[in-house]
Amino acid sequence: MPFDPNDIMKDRITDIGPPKYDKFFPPVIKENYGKWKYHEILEPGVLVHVSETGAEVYTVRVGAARLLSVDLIREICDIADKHCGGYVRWTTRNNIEFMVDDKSKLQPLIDELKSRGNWFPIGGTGASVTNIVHTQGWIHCHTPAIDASGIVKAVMDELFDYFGSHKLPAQVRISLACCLNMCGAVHCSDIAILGVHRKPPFIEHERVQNVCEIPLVIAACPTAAIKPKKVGDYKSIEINEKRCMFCGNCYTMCPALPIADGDGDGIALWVGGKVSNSRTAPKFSKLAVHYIPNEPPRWPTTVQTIKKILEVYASDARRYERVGEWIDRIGWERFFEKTGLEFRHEHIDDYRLAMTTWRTTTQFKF
Amino acid sequence: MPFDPNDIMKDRITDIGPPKYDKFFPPVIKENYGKWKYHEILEPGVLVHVSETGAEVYTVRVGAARLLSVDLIREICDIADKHCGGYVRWTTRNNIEFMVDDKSKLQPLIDELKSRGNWFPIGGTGASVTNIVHTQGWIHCHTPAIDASGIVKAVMDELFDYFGSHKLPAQVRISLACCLNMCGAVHCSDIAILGVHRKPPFIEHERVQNVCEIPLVIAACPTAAIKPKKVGDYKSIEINEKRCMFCGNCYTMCPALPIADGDGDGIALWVGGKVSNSRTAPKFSKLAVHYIPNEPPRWPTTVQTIKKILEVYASDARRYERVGEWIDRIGWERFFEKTGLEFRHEHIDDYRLAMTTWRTTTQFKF
Amino acid sequence: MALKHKTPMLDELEKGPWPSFVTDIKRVAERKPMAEDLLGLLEMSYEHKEGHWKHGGIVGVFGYGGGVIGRYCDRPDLFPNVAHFHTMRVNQPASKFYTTEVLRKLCDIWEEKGSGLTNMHGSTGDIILLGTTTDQLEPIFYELTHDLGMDLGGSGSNMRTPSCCVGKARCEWSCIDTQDITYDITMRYQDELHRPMFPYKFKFKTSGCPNDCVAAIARADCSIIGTWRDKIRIDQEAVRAYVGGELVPNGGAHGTEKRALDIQKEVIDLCPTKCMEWDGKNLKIWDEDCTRCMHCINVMPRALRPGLDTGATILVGAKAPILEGAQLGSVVIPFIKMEPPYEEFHEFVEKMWDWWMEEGKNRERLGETIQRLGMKAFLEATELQPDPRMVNTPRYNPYIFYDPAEVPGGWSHDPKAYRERHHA
Amino acid sequence: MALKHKTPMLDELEKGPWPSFVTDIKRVAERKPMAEDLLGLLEMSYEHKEGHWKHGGIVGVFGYGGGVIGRYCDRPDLFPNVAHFHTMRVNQPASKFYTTEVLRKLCDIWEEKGSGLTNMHGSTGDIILLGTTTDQLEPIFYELTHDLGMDLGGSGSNMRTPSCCVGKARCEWSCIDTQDITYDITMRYQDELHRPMFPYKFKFKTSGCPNDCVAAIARADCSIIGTWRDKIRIDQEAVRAYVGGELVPNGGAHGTEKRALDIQKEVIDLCPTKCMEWDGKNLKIWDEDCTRCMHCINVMPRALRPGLDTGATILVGAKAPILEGAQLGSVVIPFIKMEPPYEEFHEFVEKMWDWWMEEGKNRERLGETIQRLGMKAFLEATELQPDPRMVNTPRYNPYIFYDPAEVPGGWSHDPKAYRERHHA
Ligand code: SRM
Ligand code: SRM
Ligand code: SRM
Ligand code: SRM
Ligand code: SF4
Ligand code: SF4
Ligand code: SF4
Ligand code: SF4
Ligand code: SF4
Ligand code: SF4
Ligand code: SF4
Ligand code: SF4
Repeated sequence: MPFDPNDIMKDRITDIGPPKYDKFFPPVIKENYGKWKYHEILEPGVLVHVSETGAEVYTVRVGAARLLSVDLIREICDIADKHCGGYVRWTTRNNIEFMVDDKSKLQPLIDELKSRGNWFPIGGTGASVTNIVHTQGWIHCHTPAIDASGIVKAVMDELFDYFGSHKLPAQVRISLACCLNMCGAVHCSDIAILGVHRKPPFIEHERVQNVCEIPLVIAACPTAAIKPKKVGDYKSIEINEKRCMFCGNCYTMCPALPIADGDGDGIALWVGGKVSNSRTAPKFSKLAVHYIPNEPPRWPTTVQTIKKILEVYASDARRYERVGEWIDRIGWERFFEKTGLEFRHEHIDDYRLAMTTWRTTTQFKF
Repeated sequence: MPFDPNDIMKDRITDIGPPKYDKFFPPVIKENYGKWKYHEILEPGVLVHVSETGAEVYTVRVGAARLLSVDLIREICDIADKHCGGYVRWTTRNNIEFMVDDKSKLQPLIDELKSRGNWFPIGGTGASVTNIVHTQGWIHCHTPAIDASGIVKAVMDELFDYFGSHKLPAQVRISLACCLNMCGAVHCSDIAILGVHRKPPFIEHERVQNVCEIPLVIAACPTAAIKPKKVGDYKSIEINEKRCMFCGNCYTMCPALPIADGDGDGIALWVGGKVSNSRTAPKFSKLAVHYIPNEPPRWPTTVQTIKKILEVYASDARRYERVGEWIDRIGWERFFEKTGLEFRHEHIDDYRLAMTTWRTTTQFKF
Repeated sequence: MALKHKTPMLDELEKGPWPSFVTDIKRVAERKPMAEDLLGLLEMSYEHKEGHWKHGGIVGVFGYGGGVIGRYCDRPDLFPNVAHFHTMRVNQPASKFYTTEVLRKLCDIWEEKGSGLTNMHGSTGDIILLGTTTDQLEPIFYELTHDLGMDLGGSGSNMRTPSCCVGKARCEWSCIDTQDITYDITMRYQDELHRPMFPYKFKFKTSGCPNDCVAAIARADCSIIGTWRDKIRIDQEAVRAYVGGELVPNGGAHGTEKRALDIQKEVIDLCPTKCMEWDGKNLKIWDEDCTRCMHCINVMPRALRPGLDTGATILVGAKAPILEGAQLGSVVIPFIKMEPPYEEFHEFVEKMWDWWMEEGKNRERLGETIQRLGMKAFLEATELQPDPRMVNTPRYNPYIFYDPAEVPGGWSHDPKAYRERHHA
Repeated sequence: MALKHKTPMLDELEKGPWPSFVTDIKRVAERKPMAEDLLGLLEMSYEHKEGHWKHGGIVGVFGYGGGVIGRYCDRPDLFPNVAHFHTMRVNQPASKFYTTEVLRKLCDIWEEKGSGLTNMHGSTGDIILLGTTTDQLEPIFYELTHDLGMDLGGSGSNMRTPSCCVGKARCEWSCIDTQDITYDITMRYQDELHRPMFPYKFKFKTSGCPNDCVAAIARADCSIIGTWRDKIRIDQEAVRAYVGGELVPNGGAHGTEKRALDIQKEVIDLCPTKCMEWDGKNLKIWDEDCTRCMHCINVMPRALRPGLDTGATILVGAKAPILEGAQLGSVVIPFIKMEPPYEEFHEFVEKMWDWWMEEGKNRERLGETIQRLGMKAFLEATELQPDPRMVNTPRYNPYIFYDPAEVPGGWSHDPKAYRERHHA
């Protein structure tokens, strides 16, 4: 029965949740669920997993812009129908995985993928730069300081070589978030690209009382910079600009406090975070570059700075050493020296836990 | 000219500072200042330092109660006159050092020291338990939760064997402070004994306004537990007892807020701090035992608990490993298991930097 | 067909080897004005270096408090087709396997009723249908539920769409059924997912092992991470094969050529607890010292495997920086058997939520409530015992809130007796 | 002679091998009623498990704001001889060498005018004369200055008595003249020492090398710690002698018997930066990676020595927990040549104090002022350049206070132009 706009409650189905996962498992996955014994990466982007039953599944991982049109999804379906029995999956970092259950099906799949222009780059496994986790940017959100998809495209173009190879000392996970809300969860990435504002919001006093809940706005400020204030006849707020660190959280609560500014906004780069518990504990990413201007359409300074960091790391780190582990070994003094990045006041923490980041030992390198 | 009580300004000398250090250097020290080449501990408590000039200085270190009578100091002078050319020094941990400039003078000095009962125990060098840095306790201060000298005596009696030997994996520095002010700087000790109160102060409302500056009292509270309050006719304060963590800082500012309580007060033990930059960075001491009652005159539970910790450490740690380095290697879960100490809510930090102490990795031992 | 808006800057993003979202949007733009105006609006954002979206209003489907992000453009005068451009979050199947059948149906719906553009997937894990108008929300929802058996995901102050790693479906290391746990949570807490009643958002993420391929520890209010508490399984033969150069180390992650593994340097020395020894023939692991970091297993997947007594470590409180700063998850349950029907876990979750709903302030993430009220309050509310595995170090400040119940006389003094002993 | 008060509990502390302060006090008590009453009062404290001292009033010597801690007992009815029991802090000579002559004179003064009891030394470093009455303060001060050439130390909100390790006087590792630096600070800042004018106390401590034998890094608002910036001096012959068992490792600190040093395990593996290599014959140190932790030098004192280009690292802000929690010192000057006349250092100190006196709140230690106002403010006030050696890690929160001077247009927006671009 089709939808009836005049009676939306008719036949209404709610709270059914997602389809059960195994409905979409290819047979080889279903049959070998929990029985996998080991895996091997046969070449960058191509994995085999071997089951205790002897079964094998071959996976080809391909990079994708996370923003996909229905046309591209249909193209993916065409490939999956032709080679993979009509199944496909996405990874947690927005790559696409095509799987086949027999080695003989592998090369035809790869050939097919390669035949389709540059839509389906193969890679993202092992010690590579895999896909960049990112957010909406100027495509959809209201608080971004930067675009997301465009920067990701520019960076991946430049690092393309590292996507389809295993030449790095370890995995390098790059993420992007277009504002301090960090939807890209960039706070624990090997390299993080973060959109930053640098001007306190301006206040549209005549709008505040109509479009905002003043107490919520005040509560939203992490540094308690906002106070209520009467301006003329308007109930409004004032901002202690010295306390503002440009997070935009007040703007999220109140559209009458615009914070974006084409010339003020830009990018901060962070390095050395990780998530896995492998060898060392998960770590936050730390500030590497406090500010780079927005340079659409291809953000050359950002791209080149990331490349520089990546290449210094690649040439200096030991095998298995994630970016943060490498820096922990050589020390931040050497990181800044080797990358040629400037160490500035902005690098020294001055927020709540600042004192836990200061160097409280005479151990350092000259 | 003698002091004239009726004219204190007569011949007054002020701001002369201490005597210049080298006035008191024995000749061998003066002559070899800055020329020392190496040292060796000949036996526990006995050191030789050898100069580039070939000169040698032999040092005998002896333990002392830090509280010394003039009689004992005069006895020290007698020994120094007889053996050391009239010179003596104290160490940064309140041990006494007798020095001679020739090996032939060493044994007579040692014999002399040994001949004087147990006043001059030789030791405190190398991988030992050296003297306990401590504070006033009930001898002089107004805020203590515990005595100082008595506990130190009881602990050193029990650990005496470790003072005059090198059987530990590394130096073990024990310190004591009788209240949270931590004059004994116990916050970075291998083992710290800390006097703690456990009741919020009571308020003598009728005295507060006479003997205290209320704004200073309010500002003194680290957890902002104190507010001004009118009680009857008195300007006084009130304490949010749920926020009080018994630091006694308000009592320091205001005698009308007594905090001491014979049954409530007692000892907390802390472990794993260090100061040196050797191998690992300086570290704070961490809570091992949240509370042990005051048990004068010999504090047996405290003494035995310290001994237990020390002996587990001694048997389990590797050479050079300070207590904190040992725990870092084995993990806190093992520390509590091996020592049999109970892990409780009090061990989990809940003050300002609490979140930096929580375990944010899946790495731990079962 | 030429597009309506000139996009000289965006055109630059059609160059280069990585797939171009611009080229992709352009092909849809040829037939869909919404995509066409999106390109124009985006080009203007590139010129201004400022985004052009306003705050979303409250839009959604009837009876749900989340799942749709309302969005309006701030220049409808220039780009009328994206005047409304709401996204719908569709709850993905756990670990994101699909049949082409369901994907094609989804494309058809979205071709007809939306922009034709998606995100596969959003950072939380949902399928993001990017851009439609208010009047399409109900029809799309109807078709999703009726034709695809799919439902919306979370947004707002509710439980967000849980997600997980590929787990046992295609990974040999998974210690728990990540998909099943995710499905169980999602289904059991449908009400919490669709009807915001929490102080703020709440996220679950589940990884099968400490490699944490879904980054749970960094971005889930409750992270479920598989682990084991017995011994690493060792195939000594295979260890020797790695050392002998017969097997490719790290499953080929560092190059697929065979080479002899320098087991001392590459494994033993990097073991964080130094609990391994290699005598040239056999590998010994002191499992009681192992912290299950996975490194040795990662490097020698054919020789080492996680133990068999498997379960999960539960951590809570991870989040992004707003307000109090970013947090990683903190261990609160070192080990729990995660087996259906997951009762113990449900009880924990419900106690946790009850406490947070009671105590949490508006827009305060669980981790922040714990920061504010202390771990003790959390553990007591969830009836968990303190354990040294919950901390990296015990406290180092002496600011202990002693429990009055343990103090003789509680918090009260006897002022009179005190002043008899101590004259003022 | 029997003493006035029974002290059954204290008597227990006369037993055991460690020198007994009770026995020591008792012998003075036989002739000095002050000491006798002190014992009685202490016994009462042992019974009550509570101290019996009241807050001190403002007592001192004329013209000085510190150096004396006033103290009154709360039971003068029972112990009249300790009704007043003030301590005087006497500034010790740097590193605490004495002639018996000066000590005997001190004892004579204190026998006559005080309790006859001392602390050698107080935690800050002073000679503590324990207990006298108000009327004796001036006469004692007169004799100290006239007969002994000694002066009072600090107390209250002033510079506290600086102290240092034994340094070059008897240690081969000292990279700086610890005594001379301490003496210089003490003499130059006599006014600051005697006349409280700071927000709170301020401590200097100086150690000759990173072993930090005066615990400067833990308890000095300004810690001066010797270091070097060239290479560790190596005597390869002696290294071999350690390995060969001809020299006792660690100067005998772990046992004085000769034994072969396991250089790999005991030195190389414990080097925090792993910058050493031993090829069986020669020890190689990559000094550019060395963080001068001292461990290798400690273990092989006859083979390794600090470099020759010596100076100090300056750290600030260490303190005990009250109010904001304990702090360790933080590096603010990685390297400074500490040579007379120490001008560069004086300039730094004075800029630091000016800033702290201007900005610090009452009872706020320097470290807390820096915490509150940020390291940037401190570095700017002291004209120091930010350096990665000042941090363990750069910030990990994105809460950056950008400098408006670097932002085009500073902090101001053009609201009108904004609303032309973005309609509300
Ligand atoms: C497919 C995917 C899971 C999924 O459900 O989609 C996955 C799959 C595998 N991961 Fe992962 N990981 C995946 C995201 C992650 C993430 C999450 C992330 O990056 O956001 C992490 C945490 C990253 C971090 O620490 O910041 C992650 C940390 C690991 C590690 C630990 C690496 C380390 O040393 O720190 C391993 C072990 C290894 O590679 O040796 C691992 C190993 C593996 C193995 C070998 C597991 C197996 O036996 O099958 C899989 C293939 C690895 C490869 O690609 O080289 N996987 N893996 C994810 C692929 C993302 C992508 O498209 O690139
Ligand atoms: C005499 C004294 C300096 C003074 O000015 O008075 C001193 C003297 C020496 N220290 Fe020290 N240290 C002295 C307090 C300290 C302190 C401060 C403290 O404990 O409050 C420390 C920091 C302790 C800490 O980290 O908590 C200290 C940490 C060291 C270290 C580093 C030990 C480590 O591995 O962590 C060494 C090196 C070693 O022993 O190998 C050291 C080495 C030395 C040497 C070998 C230096 C030398 O070449 O002469 C001296 C004899 C050591 C011995 O006794 O075994 N000295 N030494 C202090 C004796 C105190 C006492 O009476 O027991
Ligand atoms: C769509 C998505 C980004 C994306 O492109 O993938 C997203 C988009 C938004 N996020 Fe997010 N967040 C998204 C995943 C995340 C994540 C990652 C995750 O879930 O793993 C985080 C970090 C983890 C966390 O939850 O802490 C995240 C942390 C935030 C925050 C900061 C929360 C905090 O406690 O620090 C905000 C601010 C807020 O809630 O007001 C936020 C707010 C927002 C809002 C709703 C903007 C707002 O302030 O109202 C964004 C709407 C954008 C739009 O127009 O569509 N978003 N957000 C992600 C959701 C897609 C999905 O459902 O799959
Ligand atoms: C005498 C001495 C203890 C001892 O027995 O050795 C001492 C005794 C007192 N200290 Fe202290 N402090 C003494 C060294 C210290 C040290 C150690 C050091 O200087 O190296 C510290 C820790 C380091 C530091 O400064 O942070 C120390 C940290 C405190 C504090 C907490 C300060 C803080 O910022 O956390 C207080 C509380 C206060 O200032 O109100 C304090 C306060 C006090 C007062 C004045 C009590 C008070 O609150 O008014 C004590 C007077 C006791 C008395 O009746 O004589 N005392 N005090 C030490 C001074 C002797 C000397 O001059 O040589
Ligand atoms: S990171 Fe900020 S701007 Fe980007 S999608 Fe999330 S909330 Fe929006
Ligand atoms: S931008 Fe952030 S810091 Fe600035 S006023 Fe708004 S909420 Fe506060
Ligand atoms: S630690 Fe506390 S009680 Fe002890 S001397 Fe210092 S201030 Fe007094
Ligand atoms: S004892 Fe400390 S925490 Fe308690 S009220 Fe007094 S100052 Fe505040
Ligand atoms: S988290 Fe562990 S179980 Fe899950 S995919 Fe990654 S490696 Fe496999
Ligand atoms: S899992 Fe990690 S801790 Fe355990 S043995 Fe392997 S490398 Fe060591
Ligand atoms: S700090 Fe260094 S220089 Fe000073 S006594 Fe200790 S070891 Fe010697
Ligand atoms: S001083 Fe420390 S860091 Fe330097 S070489 Fe020696 S052990 Fe290594």
